[in-house]
Amino acid sequence: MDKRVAIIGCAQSHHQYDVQKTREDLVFDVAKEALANAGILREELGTVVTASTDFLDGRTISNVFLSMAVGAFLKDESKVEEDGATALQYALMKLLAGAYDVALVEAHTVGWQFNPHQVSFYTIDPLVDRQVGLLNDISAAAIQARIYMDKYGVSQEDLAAVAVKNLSNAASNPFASRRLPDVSVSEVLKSKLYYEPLRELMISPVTDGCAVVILASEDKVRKLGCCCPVWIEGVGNCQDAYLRDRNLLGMDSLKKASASAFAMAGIQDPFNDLDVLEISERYAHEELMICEALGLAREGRGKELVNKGVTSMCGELPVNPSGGALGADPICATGLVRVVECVKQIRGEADGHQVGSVKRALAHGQFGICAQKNTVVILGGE
Amino acid sequence: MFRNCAIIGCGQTKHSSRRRDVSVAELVGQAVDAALLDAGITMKDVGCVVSGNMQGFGGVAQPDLWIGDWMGIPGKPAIRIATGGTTGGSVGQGACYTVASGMYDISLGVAWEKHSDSKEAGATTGLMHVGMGNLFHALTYGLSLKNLIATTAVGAAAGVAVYQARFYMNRSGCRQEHLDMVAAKARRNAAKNPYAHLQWPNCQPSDIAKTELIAFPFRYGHVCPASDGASAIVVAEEKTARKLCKQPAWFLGMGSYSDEENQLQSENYGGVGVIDPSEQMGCRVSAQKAYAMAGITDPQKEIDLAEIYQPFPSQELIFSERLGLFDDGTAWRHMEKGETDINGRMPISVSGGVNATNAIGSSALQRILEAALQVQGKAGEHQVPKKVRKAVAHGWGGVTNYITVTVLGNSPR
Amino acid sequence: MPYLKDERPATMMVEGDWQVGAYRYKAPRLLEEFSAGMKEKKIIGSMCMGCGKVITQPRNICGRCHRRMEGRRVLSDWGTITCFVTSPPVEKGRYKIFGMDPVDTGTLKLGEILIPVFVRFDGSDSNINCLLLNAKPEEVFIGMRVKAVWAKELKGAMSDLEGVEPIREK
Amino acid sequence: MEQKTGVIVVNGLPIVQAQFSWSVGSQMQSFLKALANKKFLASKCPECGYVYAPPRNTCHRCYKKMGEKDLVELSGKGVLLGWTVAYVELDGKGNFVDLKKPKIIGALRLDGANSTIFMPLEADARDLKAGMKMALEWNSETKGGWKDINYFKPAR
Repeated sequence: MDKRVAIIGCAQSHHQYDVQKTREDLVFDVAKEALANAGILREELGTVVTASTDFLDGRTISNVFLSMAVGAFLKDESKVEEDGATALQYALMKLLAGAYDVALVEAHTVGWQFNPHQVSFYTIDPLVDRQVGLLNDISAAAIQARIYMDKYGVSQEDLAAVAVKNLSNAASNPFASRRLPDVSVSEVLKSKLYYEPLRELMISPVTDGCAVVILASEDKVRKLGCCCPVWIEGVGNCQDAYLRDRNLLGMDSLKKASASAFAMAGIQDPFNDLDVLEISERYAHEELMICEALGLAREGRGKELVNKGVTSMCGELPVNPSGGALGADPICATGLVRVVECVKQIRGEADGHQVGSVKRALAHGQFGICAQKNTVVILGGE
Repeated sequence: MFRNCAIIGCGQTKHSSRRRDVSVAELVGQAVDAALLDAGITMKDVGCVVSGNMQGFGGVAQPDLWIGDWMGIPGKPAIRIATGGTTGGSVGQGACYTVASGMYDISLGVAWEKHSDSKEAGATTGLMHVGMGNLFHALTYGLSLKNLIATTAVGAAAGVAVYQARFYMNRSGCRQEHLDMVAAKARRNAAKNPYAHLQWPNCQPSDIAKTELIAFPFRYGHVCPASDGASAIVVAEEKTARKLCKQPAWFLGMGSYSDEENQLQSENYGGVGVIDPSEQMGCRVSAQKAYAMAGITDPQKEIDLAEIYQPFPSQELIFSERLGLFDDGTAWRHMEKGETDINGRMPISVSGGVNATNAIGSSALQRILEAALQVQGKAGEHQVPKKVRKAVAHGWGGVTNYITVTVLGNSPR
Repeated sequence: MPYLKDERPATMMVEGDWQVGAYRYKAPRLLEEFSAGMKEKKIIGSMCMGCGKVITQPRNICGRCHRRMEGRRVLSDWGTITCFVTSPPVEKGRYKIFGMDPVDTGTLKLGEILIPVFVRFDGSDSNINCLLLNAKPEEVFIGMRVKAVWAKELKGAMSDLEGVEPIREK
Repeated sequence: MEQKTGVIVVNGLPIVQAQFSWSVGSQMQSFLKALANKKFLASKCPECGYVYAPPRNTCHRCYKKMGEKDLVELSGKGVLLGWTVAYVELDGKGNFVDLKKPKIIGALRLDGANSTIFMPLEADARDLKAGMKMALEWNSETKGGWKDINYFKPAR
């Protein structure tokens, strides 16, 4: 990248199910907080990119009544129906193109309104799988988990260990929704069985939440005199084929997305070059698969990262110190929440779940059944 | 902007009210194929795909996840953009931004709508769903049924546009007969565009005037259809564009500003601070931004052609003023003189526009596409006789508060 | 021009639905305030303490100032017509809502002409959409002064404001 | 004037629902009609040889078009890739309902095809193994639609 873009402010809501706020207030409060965090006024904004979907929000053109709340009155505004991390990429492209110099990225989902798993049923092929009527994101993920476990000899306990790590991490993150400090493997394995082998605590909780990130181009960062900008060093995005024609065993699209992000950021050895990872693992087994796809472990050996404590809060390479998506999963916002958490880690502001000094962090967002679409963002400090 | 980029290929499908011969995925595939063929590239050359439609109309959430295979997405970066009526405009601009940012060299922008997938005429539930939450809310507080009909049903398909037209007519002096003229022009132009939906060769204003009145000033002859169709564009950066295409249509400027809700309602049935929905401040600001980017100081002289998003004839008049093509309140006088005809001084919507073909998600992309065809001189029968140096494409949507303005030209900035 | 003449005969269809009615929403208590005000024949608007705009029905956020609209104002029930539309005489089957015909339910009378108007009540910066009552279509004009018509029995609901009627000199 | 805080919950009207009827296109139509004759069709990409079951008109790998001539018939036997036992199911209105009798959903690769299909299985979950041979069980009456396929069961 010839030009550089930094994150100058961010904020997130306290994610929880059935939050006692309207959708408008939820977004307004977080947007206001992010602007304050960046130390700028709404008037400085050039462009606004929001992320939400019509089916999740229960409104056609879901952003239309939120333009005022997010601060887009007479501003360039558009909505991507994607994960927040992809929205961040779109805003980044607008800044790199030189059309604007400050961008606000907002992502939200109110899971309380309508079961997002039902919405995932509406995303599948209406001519085939919707007619058969069996698939939704959990059942598809369960089949994927089964294939993965069979191939590499991963046990239920290994999946439970991932849930234990993330849920107990979430306990020290005040923004997370499912916070279980002393949860044990046996408790996870005793929780309600949805689609075998996935149990309630291995599935991300349905959450209402919102996240906002403010980006600025390098010149503007200097002009505004921002004290602690976090630079976007690389992004990558890739979408896979539809479920029926995909290799369910590996995350091919994530491999491609991370390869382009690593190339952009000049990362050769992700294990040593990165200090912390925040990934969107909707299901426990996905964390293992994502870690493998990112090149942190060889294929099928992801469980060792967890079992040996490498990715624990005080391990060599912490993954999801905030609890990840298992801690709170406001669908569209999840990827952007990961970005916010990375920014907090780099700034050293992650109260309670700071992992020491962080120079470079990776945030990952996913969308679609079995992580069909993946976005990887590499962030770095000054 | 950082680097120049241009449209090097355009593809669209035949639009009609029921494309039952294909599934929505195949429909999209047809437009994509046509665009690739036009650009003379294969799917392997495409770096990034930007797509969009209105998902509530087709009943499939996030259709790009499924239809992606027909757009050549697997293994590529993809972004889905959806902003209501402006979806197509945002997709076109998004495709441009992906290339202009320097991240990708060739991008594909795809937008579509297949209204006939919905069992209701014009996908009513999907459309009403914009304010469904508000409606449920107001009904619990005793919104009377009579008032509900007054606010929603009298306008029927016309919705707020009928009020908007009334405001415009009141402040400009435009009369109902002028709306007939605009609608007749759109049908006539559409007859020359093989892809258009409502084609009516030699349609005269008197023909439109014979159709039944919906609510004054709108007649059935004024209203846009609900079409099935898809369109796609290929955007490339400067070097590639010059290599692949004799006359690319260069992106000169873009703006997409959002105004306060114009339709009397904000979230949860609140009011809005816009008295006159024909004011369209967002369009003024978008045009300003786009013209500034394109280095246009006097749009009245420098713009050669406009493609305006006009589901209703009044909107062609309103937005041509807001785009700075005519002075305030005078658009209908210029139209009356035939200046906006296909061989006029300022041809507007020579493809027939949205008034003749409305596949909502794709409509605004079609405006960009048609403007590009005119700039490239490839429009065929509806090519304007004069040379098109700079053309402006407009998109309109949301609750009449979202605007996209794109300026295309025959030479880069 | 590929795919122009490539239309083939219609193919069969498969069906599905989307349970739009199963969604639920959260709303602020503004409309509750508004309809409660109706019981006392008060039209309530919210005021932005930043720019002073008064908007009715009350809304939560002023986009211009990006702040909450914390003020409340009671508006006059006199106002001005800013826009109107006249419908053709009501026919059966013309205005169907959720599959119900308002003529059958007695909400509308056959042959009735509806005149929905935008009214800007004095003291507000926004329009309210309601029906113009007790007036002939040919006498309506933009800028006409009107006053609210209240229901005989006030229930504290939005239907208490039945519409507006022209102010006539006695 | 007293300002009220907090939020109220607005429920939708259950009678309101959107209904859709999707055109299937010619390839899919051939497939559905062939089900009536207990035939399972697929389409083979003339370029790369990838076989899609059910058939479709565009290859996702090489973007070649497929037509009537590229349709091939499959045996209805296949290999089990993975499965899950469903203890709950969605009721269409967003609620998970506990199933009295758990269902098995299988991911299968039909012999001769490259794509995966997701179908109901009838078997004892304890007997299932990845790589197992499975066979299609037709409904007693086939009318040319998705309902013609009853389930898959372990092949003998």
